[in-house]
Amino acid sequence: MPPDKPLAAMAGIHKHFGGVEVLRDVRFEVFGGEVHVLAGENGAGKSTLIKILAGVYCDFQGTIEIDGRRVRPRSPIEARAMGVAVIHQELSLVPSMSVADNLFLGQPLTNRGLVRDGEHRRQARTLLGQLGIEPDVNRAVEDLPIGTRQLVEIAKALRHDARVIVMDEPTSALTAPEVERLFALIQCLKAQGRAIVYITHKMEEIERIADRITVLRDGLWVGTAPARELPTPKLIQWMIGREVESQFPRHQPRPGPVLLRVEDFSVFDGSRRGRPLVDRVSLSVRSGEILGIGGLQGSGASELLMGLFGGYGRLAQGRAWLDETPLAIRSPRHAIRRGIALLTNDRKATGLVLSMSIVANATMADLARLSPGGWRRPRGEWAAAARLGRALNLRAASLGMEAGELSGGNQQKVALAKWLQTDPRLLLLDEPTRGVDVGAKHEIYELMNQWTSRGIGIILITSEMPELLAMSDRIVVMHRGRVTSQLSREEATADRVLEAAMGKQMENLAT
Amino acid sequence: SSGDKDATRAAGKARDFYTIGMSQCNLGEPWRVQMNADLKAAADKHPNIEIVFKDAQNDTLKQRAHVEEFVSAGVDLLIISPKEAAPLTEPVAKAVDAGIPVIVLDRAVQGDNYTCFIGADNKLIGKAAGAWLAKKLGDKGKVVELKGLMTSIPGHDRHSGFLEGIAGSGLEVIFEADMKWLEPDARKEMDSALARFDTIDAVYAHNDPGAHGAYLAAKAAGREKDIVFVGIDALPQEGVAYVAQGILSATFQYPTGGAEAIDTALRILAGEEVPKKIVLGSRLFTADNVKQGGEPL
Amino acid sequence: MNTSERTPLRAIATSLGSPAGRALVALLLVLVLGGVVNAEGACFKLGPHRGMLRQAAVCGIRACGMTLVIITGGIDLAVGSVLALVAVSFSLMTIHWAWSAWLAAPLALAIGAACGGVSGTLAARLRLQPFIATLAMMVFARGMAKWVSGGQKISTAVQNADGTYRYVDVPGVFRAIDSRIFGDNLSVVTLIFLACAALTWIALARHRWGRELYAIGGNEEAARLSGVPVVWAKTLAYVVCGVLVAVAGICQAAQEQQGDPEAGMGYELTAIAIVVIGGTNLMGGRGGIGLTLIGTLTIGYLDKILSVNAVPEAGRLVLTGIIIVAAVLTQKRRRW
Amino acid sequence: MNTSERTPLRAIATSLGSPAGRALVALLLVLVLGGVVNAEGACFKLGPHRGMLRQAAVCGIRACGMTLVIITGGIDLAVGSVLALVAVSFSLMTIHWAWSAWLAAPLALAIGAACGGVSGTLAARLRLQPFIATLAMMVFARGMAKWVSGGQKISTAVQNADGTYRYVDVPGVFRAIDSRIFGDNLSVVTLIFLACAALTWIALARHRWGRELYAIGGNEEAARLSGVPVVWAKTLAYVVCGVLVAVAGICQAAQEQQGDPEAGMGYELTAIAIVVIGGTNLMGGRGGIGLTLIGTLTIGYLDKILSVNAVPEAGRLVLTGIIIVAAVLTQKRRRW
Ligand SMILES: Nc1ncnc2c1ncn2[C@@H]1O[C@H](COP(=O)(O)OP(=O)(O)OP(=O)(O)O)[C@@H](O)[C@H]1O
Ligand SMILES: Nc1ncnc2c1ncn2[C@@H]1O[C@H](COP(=O)(O)OP(=O)(O)OP(=O)(O)O)[C@@H](O)[C@H]1O
Ligand SMILES: [Mg+2]
Ligand SMILES: [Mg+2]
Repeated sequence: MPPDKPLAAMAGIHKHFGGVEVLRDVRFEVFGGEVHVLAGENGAGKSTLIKILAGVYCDFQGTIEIDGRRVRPRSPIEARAMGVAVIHQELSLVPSMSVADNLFLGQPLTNRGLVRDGEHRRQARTLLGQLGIEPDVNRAVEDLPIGTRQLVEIAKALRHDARVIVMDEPTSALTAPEVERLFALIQCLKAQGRAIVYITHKMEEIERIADRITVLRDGLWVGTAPARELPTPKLIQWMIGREVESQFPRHQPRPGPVLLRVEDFSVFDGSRRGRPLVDRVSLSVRSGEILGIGGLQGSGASELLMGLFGGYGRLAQGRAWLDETPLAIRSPRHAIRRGIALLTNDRKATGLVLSMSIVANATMADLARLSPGGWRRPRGEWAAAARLGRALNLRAASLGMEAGELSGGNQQKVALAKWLQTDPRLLLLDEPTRGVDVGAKHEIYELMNQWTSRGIGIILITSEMPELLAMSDRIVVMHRGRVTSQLSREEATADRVLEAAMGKQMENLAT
Repeated sequence: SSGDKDATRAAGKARDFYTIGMSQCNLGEPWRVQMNADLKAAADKHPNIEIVFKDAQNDTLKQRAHVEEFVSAGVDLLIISPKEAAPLTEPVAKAVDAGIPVIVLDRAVQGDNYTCFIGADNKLIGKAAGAWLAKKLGDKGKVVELKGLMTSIPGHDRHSGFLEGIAGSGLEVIFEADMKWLEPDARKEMDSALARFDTIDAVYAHNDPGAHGAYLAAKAAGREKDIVFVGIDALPQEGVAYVAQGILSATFQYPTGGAEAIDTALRILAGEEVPKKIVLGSRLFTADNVKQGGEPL
Repeated sequence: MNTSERTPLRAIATSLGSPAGRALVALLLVLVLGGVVNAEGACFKLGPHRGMLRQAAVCGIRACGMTLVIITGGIDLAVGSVLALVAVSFSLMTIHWAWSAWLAAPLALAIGAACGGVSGTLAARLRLQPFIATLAMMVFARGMAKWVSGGQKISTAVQNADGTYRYVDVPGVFRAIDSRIFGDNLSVVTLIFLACAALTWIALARHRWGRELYAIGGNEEAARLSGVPVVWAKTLAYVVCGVLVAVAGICQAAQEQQGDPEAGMGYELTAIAIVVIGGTNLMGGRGGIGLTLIGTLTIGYLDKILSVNAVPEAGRLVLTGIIIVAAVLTQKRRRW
Repeated sequence: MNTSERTPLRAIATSLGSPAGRALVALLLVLVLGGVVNAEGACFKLGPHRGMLRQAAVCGIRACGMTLVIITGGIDLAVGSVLALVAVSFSLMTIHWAWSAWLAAPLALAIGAACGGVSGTLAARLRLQPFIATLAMMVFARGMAKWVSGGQKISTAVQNADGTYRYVDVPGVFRAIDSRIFGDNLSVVTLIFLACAALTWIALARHRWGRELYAIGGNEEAARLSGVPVVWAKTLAYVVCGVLVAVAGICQAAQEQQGDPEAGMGYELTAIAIVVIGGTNLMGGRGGIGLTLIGTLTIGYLDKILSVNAVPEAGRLVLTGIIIVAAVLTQKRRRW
């Protein structure tokens, strides 16, 4: 049972960006020895609240108490000195620097100003060992897979021996075993009497580790309750203000003829040495069908989609047919012309041009058709974007807004809109719901249903097991670039998928 | 205060106060800074003239604009040291047509629609330098020529004049390089020449900073005593100083014509006839005559 | 500046709030400066404004080209020396070889396009950093200009085989470009500038290619994955920049009545300054020709004011530095 | 270059593979060029190498400062004109006012630091784009240099009140800096360069501040969230760059025995070229002093080879452009 005095307490927090109030009279307190989940839709203000606690934003109204003392952290360093450490949602790592340097960034161990690199490396190995990984600490972070990066980010926060540890969507890029290790660690930290603030959009995580839950909606405090008093349906209602009948509304599929057939498809890495990232994969998708691809980090699933889409140019090799006509794709341009669309797994880095308007983003992949003879028709573009916006239930003040000003879920919808505008035959979806709140997730699932009912074929990559199992009509599991298993909807269970994802070759490549 | 100005202007028309506009093409070169200084010094001796300076920063179009600005501001006389002949011919002609006498300094404009041209002859100076060097070296020797920008007329003339000057003698140019009028570049090029050739008898640089840079390079190599350094321009704080300090053996003055220009201007404003072209004489400075202020060529 | 002026300025700044509004504030600041320090009431005569427009025109043409490149997130340091190369070649063709302008002008534009094409290929296809690719082109084109011209200015004084000079007439095209129309009030170069600006504006704001440039500047990878022909669109930006610089080179040759291989030194920095003062971001993805027009006027007036008041060299440089900072500060996008 | 040479080059490139390895390949290419085109066997004499080292030294000092700034993702266009300002001020103090070097040198360094501090504040605290902030400083410092010097070179010819000149001695500190030691084989400026390089190397590679600079260049927001004092560290980079440029300015004044307000034109581009040819990335976050040393040698030798062979200006520029591209291409990190 948590002690009666909170370790950290925030009250009457108001915060505005320019003219927009994003937090209004929000209160929040966390006790030692508890995991306090902060939940809410995209853009509800969770990250903002946490950044105030972490000293990133210092112009706000309201009070913060840590250990009963009134404080006002004015910089990340000050907050850390007060015992608050944050695992940021946007990873606060420097890609070009080594793992060890990143772990000690901001507070290196020094000897008269000179950095003690040997000591850094030693301590870095220990810290990462606790999380169960042993990467080369001299390697640049950019050379690591995204999951390992997230673990490095976690280790970085743990280094400070803080009493309040804030984790803002720490598992968005982690694989199941890594999540398990993180949860074990959280239990351990909890036992030491530390307070954990945990932000996530994944319901099953909330169910597993939450002790108490605070919900924000539109910058307002909705309520705080012990986890057992807030079952998932009720939690969802608090978050989005209405009920969602079923979390995964996959309709009865009606698969048509084979849409895409791929044989012996490989993707090589840049040096063309070493193992191919995708190794002689064969698969097929029917129209109206959702083919799920399961796999852990480094399974090559993302590379497979990118390769099919032409993103790797000549590094991707193999035979493929779309509608029984051969497909020789050298670039995304060709792919789009053939009716293929790829929603990438990182909307900020590869999906959207954040500095352009919603209209510009939504029409970017289809400009050729929208601008006959090369001359653009702004009105036509606006109309197209408006139509898509309505179809996707996009929430934005104006279609002229820059995409960078939208919340994550709405950004994801703009990225989807871009591909719908091209009228694709085949949709390649790589983590379509990453970092998206339950409400928006549900909407995206409904959209997937609509598209398949129109005969579009979908390949879906997702790291969320429930989503994979519930939404896929068929599942292909990959391990280190090779297909290790094909499962029908009925055969698929979490255990079997996981087993195949870990590399256990299965006999039944039937179905 | 604008009333005052008008009064002054009215007085100017009454021929006891004159405003002279001076359009300088570039103040990046010390020689042109000196020209402006000479003009100012000469003008300061006459309380009834005021001189307004504009600097075109080596930009022909700017200089054109400056001439137009002076015309529309209604100066009494215009002095221009043009960057280029061709493009400034027309603005100068327009000024003359507007009734403003124009003195062209140093570089000419085309045609004859100006009042007076004052300048020196680079080719003659280059020739004199060549001849002097041939005599000094006894008609044989190896010469390094450090050229200014060959795009510019002075650089060109100083080069061709020099070749004329040494024609027929046994002097041989063994190394020539563009040092772009800049001292650091001159030192760099001289370094290279020194590295390549074990015998260098003389350095002829198109300006004094170039000769000075060459001297410093030779000094660093311990070979400055074996080499005769000759420069051009003879500004008091540069070439003349170097000769006085024993760095250069000789420098040939390239006169700025500042004093002459003011002199001529006063005569024009007083209604006197002036010659269409005044060629300024040059002076030679050597260790022997530098105390006496050099001797005319 | 007194308080009565500041309030409307503020009002404009707030009401417009957009990048264009902020750029206009900077222009206004400069104009107010011109009204205050105002030798012989020059500000209220027509001449200085007319002159400013003519001088700013050639800068403006270059700045339009630079805008295209900067929007892709690149930079073109070669504008000055490509201008010199084009000016020299064009003068050579029209003055020395007496070719018709109808032949010489397209060839001159082709030279500009070729230089831009090389820079663009290096930057877009071979993925060199634009700064270094165009730095190399800057040095290279300057060398070519000197080589083509033999290190001499190409003017109406043509050297004969025997070393003597003969003087030829200024070609008609030079006179035509350097003339004025509408009762001597509008220079032809100003018209050419406006035409160039209009064309680039249309390309940027109304053509697919313009949208592609913004996308590339904003997020090149996202653009590529959305089917934007990144290499091609980016290379074309450098090519068009080269062509615009060639137009500027022809205008400059016409105004100077000669081709000077030393022309255009430092023009790259002026062009960039104009684009940035207008409010286009050097990071790419934002900005436009409208802003560059405002920037052209700001820098043009600043120059003119300093020159009309005969501010000496040192003071002029010091003031220019200060005013650039002031102008950029006024139009900084507020964070919080 | 024949095939027998190419194989070992390849081997080196592959075996080293690192940025330093790639930078060395570029240097080697230039050296091979020097061995091939080699007027009177100059390549095998000591003189050119010694001369190269001396000339490259002053460039190198500036490039070290530039490296710091570029690693933070910035750029410093003001190095040339700050150098001129320092050279002029230092000459004024030591030659005209005959102050002791122990007083003048720290003051000169302080001037460099102040200029850097202003650029740094504009770029780091006020968040102007470094390009435009230092462009303004470039213009401003040049104006100050002209103002302080009255537009004239500050040399040993000192003007008296009556307009005549008297000649003073070259100050001892000038002679000391311009001298050579170790049997005339090593210039003092080369030593100063090596000392500056060593200090910046330690700061960058071993000191926590250096680590912070890399972090800022790599991901400024992440650095801020991790508690790096971003504004302060970044400003300091510009300040130290200013100090190094001041050192270069003192060296240059000593070598020229005068302070020239026109000195340093175009030095910013050379300094950037050196840093980039070494392999440091203009995007920031990567690179180092070691690479800059190699780049200094590459550019230094290139210059020297062209000069020893008395290549005419035009050819020199054309070749420099081509070789810069070749050098940068050899060391491009292979994508796919
Ligand atoms: N830098 C910013 N500039 C302007 N507005 C901002 C900024 N950061 C946040 N906001 C505003 O704050 C609101 C809350 O954002 P916040 O990042 O806290 O949401 P969140 O709850 O963390 O969402 P998510 O679940 O998607 O991470 C947003 O809707 C947005 O309007
Ligand atoms: N420049 C900006 N102006 C206005 N609002 C902004 C700006 N930048 C960010 N925001 C707001 O910040 C909020 C949070 O931004 P963020 O990038 O963290 O998205 P997010 O909703 O948290 O996405 P995700 O769930 O993927 O993390 C968004 O809702 C967006 O409205
Ligand atoms: Mg968030
Ligand atoms: Mg967020």
